[in-house]
Amino acid sequence: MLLIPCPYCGERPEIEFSYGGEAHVVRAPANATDAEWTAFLYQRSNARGSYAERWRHAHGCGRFFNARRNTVTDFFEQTYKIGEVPA
Amino acid sequence: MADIALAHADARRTAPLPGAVDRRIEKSAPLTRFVLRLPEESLTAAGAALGLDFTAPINRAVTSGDRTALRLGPDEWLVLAPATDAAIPGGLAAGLAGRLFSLVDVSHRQTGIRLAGPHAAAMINAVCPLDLGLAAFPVGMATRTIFAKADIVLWRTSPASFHLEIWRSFAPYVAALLHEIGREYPD
Amino acid sequence: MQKFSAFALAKEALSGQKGWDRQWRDAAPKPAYEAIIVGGGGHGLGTAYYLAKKHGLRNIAVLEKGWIGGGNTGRNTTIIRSNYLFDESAALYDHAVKLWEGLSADLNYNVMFSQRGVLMLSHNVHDEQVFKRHVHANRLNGVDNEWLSPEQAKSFCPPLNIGPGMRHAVTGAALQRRAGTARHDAVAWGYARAADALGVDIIQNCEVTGIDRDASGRISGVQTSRGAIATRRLGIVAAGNTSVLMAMAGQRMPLESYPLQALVSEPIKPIFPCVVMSNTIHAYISQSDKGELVIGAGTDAYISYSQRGALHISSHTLEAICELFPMFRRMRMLRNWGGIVDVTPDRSPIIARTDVPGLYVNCGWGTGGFKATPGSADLFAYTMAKDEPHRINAPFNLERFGAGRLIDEAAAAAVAH
Amino acid sequence: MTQTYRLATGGLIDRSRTVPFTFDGKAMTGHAGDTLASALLANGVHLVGRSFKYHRPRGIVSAGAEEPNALVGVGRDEGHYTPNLRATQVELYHGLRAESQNRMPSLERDVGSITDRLWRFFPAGFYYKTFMWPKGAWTKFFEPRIRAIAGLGRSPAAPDAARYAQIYAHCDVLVIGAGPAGLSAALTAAETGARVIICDEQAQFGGALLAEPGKSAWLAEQRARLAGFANITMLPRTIAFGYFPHNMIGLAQDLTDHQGEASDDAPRGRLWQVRARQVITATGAIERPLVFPDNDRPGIMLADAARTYVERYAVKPGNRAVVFTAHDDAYRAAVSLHRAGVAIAAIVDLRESPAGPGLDAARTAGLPVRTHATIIGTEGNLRVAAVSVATIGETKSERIACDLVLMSGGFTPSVHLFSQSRGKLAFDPALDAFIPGTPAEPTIAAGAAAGCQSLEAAIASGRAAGLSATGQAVAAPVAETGAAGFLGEVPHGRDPASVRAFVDFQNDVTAKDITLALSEGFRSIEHVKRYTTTGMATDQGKTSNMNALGIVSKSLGVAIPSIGTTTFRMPYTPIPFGYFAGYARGELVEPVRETPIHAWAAEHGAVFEDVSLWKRARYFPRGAETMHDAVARECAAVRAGVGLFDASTLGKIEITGPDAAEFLNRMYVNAWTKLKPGRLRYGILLREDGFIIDDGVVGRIADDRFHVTTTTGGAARVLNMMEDYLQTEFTDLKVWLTSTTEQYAVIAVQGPRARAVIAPLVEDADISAAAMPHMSVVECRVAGVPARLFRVSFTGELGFEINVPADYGRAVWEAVAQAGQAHGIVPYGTETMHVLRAEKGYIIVGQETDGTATPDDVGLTWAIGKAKPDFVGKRALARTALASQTDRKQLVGLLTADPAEVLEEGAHLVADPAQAVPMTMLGHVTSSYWSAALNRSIALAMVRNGRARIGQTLHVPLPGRSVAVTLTDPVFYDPEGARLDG
Repeated sequence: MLLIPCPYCGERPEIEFSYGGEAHVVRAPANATDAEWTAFLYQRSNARGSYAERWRHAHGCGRFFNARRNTVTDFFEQTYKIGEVPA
Repeated sequence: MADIALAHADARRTAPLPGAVDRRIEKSAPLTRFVLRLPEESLTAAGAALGLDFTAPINRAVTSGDRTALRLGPDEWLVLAPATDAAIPGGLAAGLAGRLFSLVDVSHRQTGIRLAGPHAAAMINAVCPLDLGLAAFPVGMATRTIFAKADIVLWRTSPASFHLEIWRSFAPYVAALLHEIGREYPD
Repeated sequence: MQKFSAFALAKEALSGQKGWDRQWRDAAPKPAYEAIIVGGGGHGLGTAYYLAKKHGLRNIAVLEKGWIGGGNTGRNTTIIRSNYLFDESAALYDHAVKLWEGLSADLNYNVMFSQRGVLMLSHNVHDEQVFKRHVHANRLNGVDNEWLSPEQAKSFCPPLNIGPGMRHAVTGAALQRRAGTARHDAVAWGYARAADALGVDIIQNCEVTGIDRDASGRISGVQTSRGAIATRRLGIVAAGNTSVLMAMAGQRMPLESYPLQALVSEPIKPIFPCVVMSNTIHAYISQSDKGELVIGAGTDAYISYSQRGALHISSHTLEAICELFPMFRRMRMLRNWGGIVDVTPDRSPIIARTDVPGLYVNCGWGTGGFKATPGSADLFAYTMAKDEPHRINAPFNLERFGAGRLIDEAAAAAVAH
Repeated sequence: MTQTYRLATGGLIDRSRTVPFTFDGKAMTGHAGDTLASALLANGVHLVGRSFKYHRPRGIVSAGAEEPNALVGVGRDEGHYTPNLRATQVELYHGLRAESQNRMPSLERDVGSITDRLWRFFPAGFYYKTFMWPKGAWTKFFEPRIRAIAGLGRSPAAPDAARYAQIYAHCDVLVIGAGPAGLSAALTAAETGARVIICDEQAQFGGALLAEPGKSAWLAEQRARLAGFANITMLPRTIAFGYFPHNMIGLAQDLTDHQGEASDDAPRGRLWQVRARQVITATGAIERPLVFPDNDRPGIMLADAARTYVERYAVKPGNRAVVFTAHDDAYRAAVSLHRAGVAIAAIVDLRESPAGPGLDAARTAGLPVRTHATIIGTEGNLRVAAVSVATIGETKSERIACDLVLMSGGFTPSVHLFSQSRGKLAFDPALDAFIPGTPAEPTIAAGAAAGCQSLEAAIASGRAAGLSATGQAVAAPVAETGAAGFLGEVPHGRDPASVRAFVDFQNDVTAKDITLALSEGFRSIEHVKRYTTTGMATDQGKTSNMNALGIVSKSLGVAIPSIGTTTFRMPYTPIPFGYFAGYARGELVEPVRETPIHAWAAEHGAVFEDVSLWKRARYFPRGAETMHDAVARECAAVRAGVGLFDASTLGKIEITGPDAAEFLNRMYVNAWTKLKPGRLRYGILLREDGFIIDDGVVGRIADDRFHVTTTTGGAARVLNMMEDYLQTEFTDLKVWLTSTTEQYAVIAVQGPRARAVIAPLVEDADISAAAMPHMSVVECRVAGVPARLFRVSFTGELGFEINVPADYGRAVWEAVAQAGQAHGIVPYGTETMHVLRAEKGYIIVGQETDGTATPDDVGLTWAIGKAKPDFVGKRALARTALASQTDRKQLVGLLTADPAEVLEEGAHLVADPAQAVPMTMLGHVTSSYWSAALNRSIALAMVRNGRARIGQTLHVPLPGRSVAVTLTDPVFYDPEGARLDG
């Protein structure tokens, strides 16, 4: 069970959180091409190493936030609020 | 006829939890409950309207008289008051006229459970992953968290007592599980 | 290839077991190959075998960054079945089951395919509706699958608890009798040995670090930890690491890689005659030939290449196992391990050509790739050899997502109301 | 039997307490403080089990968790039976019953040992090379026979009677192992006031010191100091079995197993999940066996284990011993046994010129030492009887009679947990061992686990670990180099093909098996392990892995660090499933969610069904009614009069804020801006890929307040999806979401008499048809309770849904039921609800749709707000490929040729039922019922291009027959909707 630093509540156990997939995937606009739309919907970098992802402290403060985590070691590099620019 | 129905209903509101015979586990009296959402600019006015300090940090309880507000999120409070307190919606509406806020009555959504005794923290920690040491979880701390497979609000009211707020259909499960856990802990 | 048989064993018993050949050569990379397969699991080794055997390619290499069979091939719970709902899936997995049935003889390697039957438990009305839909579709597709009452299920699997007091009662089960298990390591080794005998180079400890393309954009070779190797036909069969490899060719994939864990108990005398699965409460269990209870758990919530799963995930599965089989509550967990599964948006695999000429990909098997191993390998070999998909794997292309033609078995079972 | 081999004095056993037990039915006694192994040895029993493959007789090898051989089944009855327990770890208790395993009919005479006589036919991996012919024979013939021989113990035959506890804990420092290093570490850390947890697998703290009578005073002092710290939690009988990310450690604490007949009221054990700021692994080291021909006979044991039996348990493990060693520590054992009265026939040392205090002491005691010598074979069937000793390199050997052989190949630090934590191991050539290197987590190794072999060094390293774990300076690193020992097969000069020198005792893997695997091309250590099964037994290679590595290293000529180790995996020792399942059993597995009206329904005979976590009333049978009869009656009652339905499980979300309507515009396919307060609309929610995920009725309570309903199973998913868009995508909107699912009980009153029933109960609202049309909502009082009253219908009849605060739900329900008596009101369940809505062609998300259906597929295009610039899923629906598909499955109705035939849900449709398998399927039946209103069967189906096929006949092939069906419009009943107004 990971220990996840919620930007609002501090370090909390993983089972309080739900996972939100890759972060900073920009929703394609309504006039996007089919290819752009498909890329937005389905394609993910799925990086091995540092990965930007979204979590929600669902059983805590309820907030979505972003994180950078190393997907090989599972250690968090940083977490930051939605709208904030990562350090 | 309507009044008869209401009288029956009020009797049920104060009925004990099913299956809970452990005196450490007690259903709280009926409460008025609101989910209150306040943007930053409404904090002071809301505080003045309800007599509660909404600038206190996240995951803390603030109490004034019979009213308590648990800050569960950066802009979210669970306001608890006696069932007889009918002044909250009106008070807020008056005090926050023209300002943004959201108030939703959840009085019946939840069941309150009080757990008290020297082993209260250990009993909760049986299935709740938070650090409930007094340093990490002091008196007055309140947060949503996980209790086995239920989402609960956990509020420490004294070193050896907690108030739990649970969605009503999960409350029998939480009570039964607390009872099962408590079997090995002396009163 | 040296023939394995009871006679050969007897002969070696009398001569001190000194006459056994190496099962495959420890090949060093050559400068160039007609085709290169990246990934030395069952799917990759099988692809090389069928490319050589059925399509006449002779100059093939399988590149494996570690040791063959060390990825999901050697980490799964070896369930084999084909009672899938959709025509496309049923055709794919039943193609595999038919190959499984002859695989030991084909490879001259006992892969221990054991058609013990797979029971899939139903726990509510919605499960029953979904499973009966499967049974009907399977019958019309020629795939065996039958509906059992709880009592019939218990008679097929005596340890099963169908009594009162369960949180999730057993309301029935779907049974595929031709389904079962196989010995995972033997699949990798059997394919390796048979492919090696056909001249395939199996190159271990050879990690691909780059993919080369010529001016036209076509695949021209790979960079590896053991040097550059040229090829114009490259098949990626690397399960959890597919996204990483495809990124080397500039391809973003509709994949996410999750930890999946499994565990075994200490070995006991035969007690469990089949495979039992419950998708609703996340339990997958069988007993190995060695006697261990083999139990599959769920995936973790987050992407990870760490090859380990969280304790609460396996605990959740053991809760379900202990409810379904209360006498196993005192059985002890002996070993727990994790793999990396690559999951597509519709949880169905991709066996396809890509936009890059000469680049082919076989991935997205999620938690259920082992069962498809021979079928997947056969169809991927066909696709690489002909530069076009076989009829069976044609629907499992990369374009289906954009086209909205998902093959979404999981969504078909989605719970609502 | 009497305790013939019990020493008169010494040890930590309590001679005043005699403990009776049985082994294979034979009555014996031991003393409090014994393990089953020490008690058996006290009774002269060495033969305790049979090995996995060859069924070889086996004895006790060790005195701890590493035991490969002495596996027994223990339990007073089937409800308390556990197979495969290590006798070395089972604390003796009054009345303990143990049985040996893997033998038939008895331990002494086992028919399975035929495999031992035929061992030449069963080399490593033999099963891969045969049993392939004829086809099918594997499953039917060979496999059942192999399975019967394999396995060790037997499964318990009855459900477990025990209860299990769990706990989450946090600490500053977790010390794993309470030997000299662990004790020092814990005390040092505790002095700073840090929260310390110290655990040890044994009943008593002390570790190796428990077998050191000379150190008992020091140990007692340390234990007393521990007890003085309130900030130390002491956990004896607690195994640290797993190291999880972010310094979470899994501990398994035995609470009552050692008490024997303890009440099942007390938990059997507790799973601890400890989050520690710092972990100190003081887990000790494990002695290695030596690999020599026939090294597996009962009576051949580890030297330090023999010494432990003498010093801690006061048991003489034999009368005449030969000691075989490559490490100085075995000399200590020899001296100890010698003092206890065991004749030391010889000390055979592999080393050419050993030296050390142990050797000096042995020589002083006059024990015969042969250096540069080896054991080339042993004799004895059920117990070792003699060994043959030869000088290395020479063939001439000397036969030495004995009933006990001690062996020591040196020590392997227990790096399991450190390695599980993903720390990097470093190979120490001076120790011939892997020791902890670079850590990945905040973890420190101390004592023998870090390679310290002397007591002084262990204590010092424990103290240093305690300092550093609490952020204090460590004066000087602990420097000590122990001795290596021996790895691999010892030199014996015999034909390797004709001898068996066991590496993995339990799995019967010999040195020869490993070299066979190498010669067959299995070069990776993982391949060697899997092909030979070395290290895969229940001891997970604790005594065998390093020797296997040594053999591979020598055979391939590759240094051990270049080969690496196999992966260490949790658990360190086997842990019962029950620990992980914990409190979750029966009803506590998952919450059972019940509505405020549940008890009423139960009292009125409802049959319930599970829908997600909820219990929902499915139907209300009267007397002996079947479900079919009850549902037909309930349906008829609703159509003709009025019915009462509990819809409380529907998800509800209160959406508030000035931008609430705009938020709904962006989330749902429908247009919301023009919906007036007091009106309802049916909403459809898509995923971003354009497929339906949920639906429900949405009411506008005020300009800035909506009451949204969702499906029962979708409530949490929809709220999370909305929060996601609100917080991360539509951050410009001033909107708040609150779940109100459980705030309201929802009482549906449906049928032509619905208004007549509720009218007398309603205050503060005009519910006449004119004032309150279909699809409207009003806030009022019902039965005196504040309510949101919806006029809405999922039945096609005039209908209301009364939303009241949940605590009043049952009272209002009863008031409605009472008011409805005069109108013949009938409670109905989900099954009737399904039939009624199917008669109207209303879909159920998850039944008609399956996650791949668009609104158009189910005939709901009309609901889409065409003018909206965007909504979730809009762009996906416009995808060229999706829009151009002409063979999508569409919702249609089905009527069977025989009106009495009710199709099975899930049945498939084809054009030609006579076609060959695999058939071309055109669709499937999603819902199928007997319609009382139409007096015939009806069904809904999703059929390829179905709307264009309406009027056509298709076929539903069933086993042995086929049913012809006509495709129709999906609305079977009252297509004009006239009945909605009652």
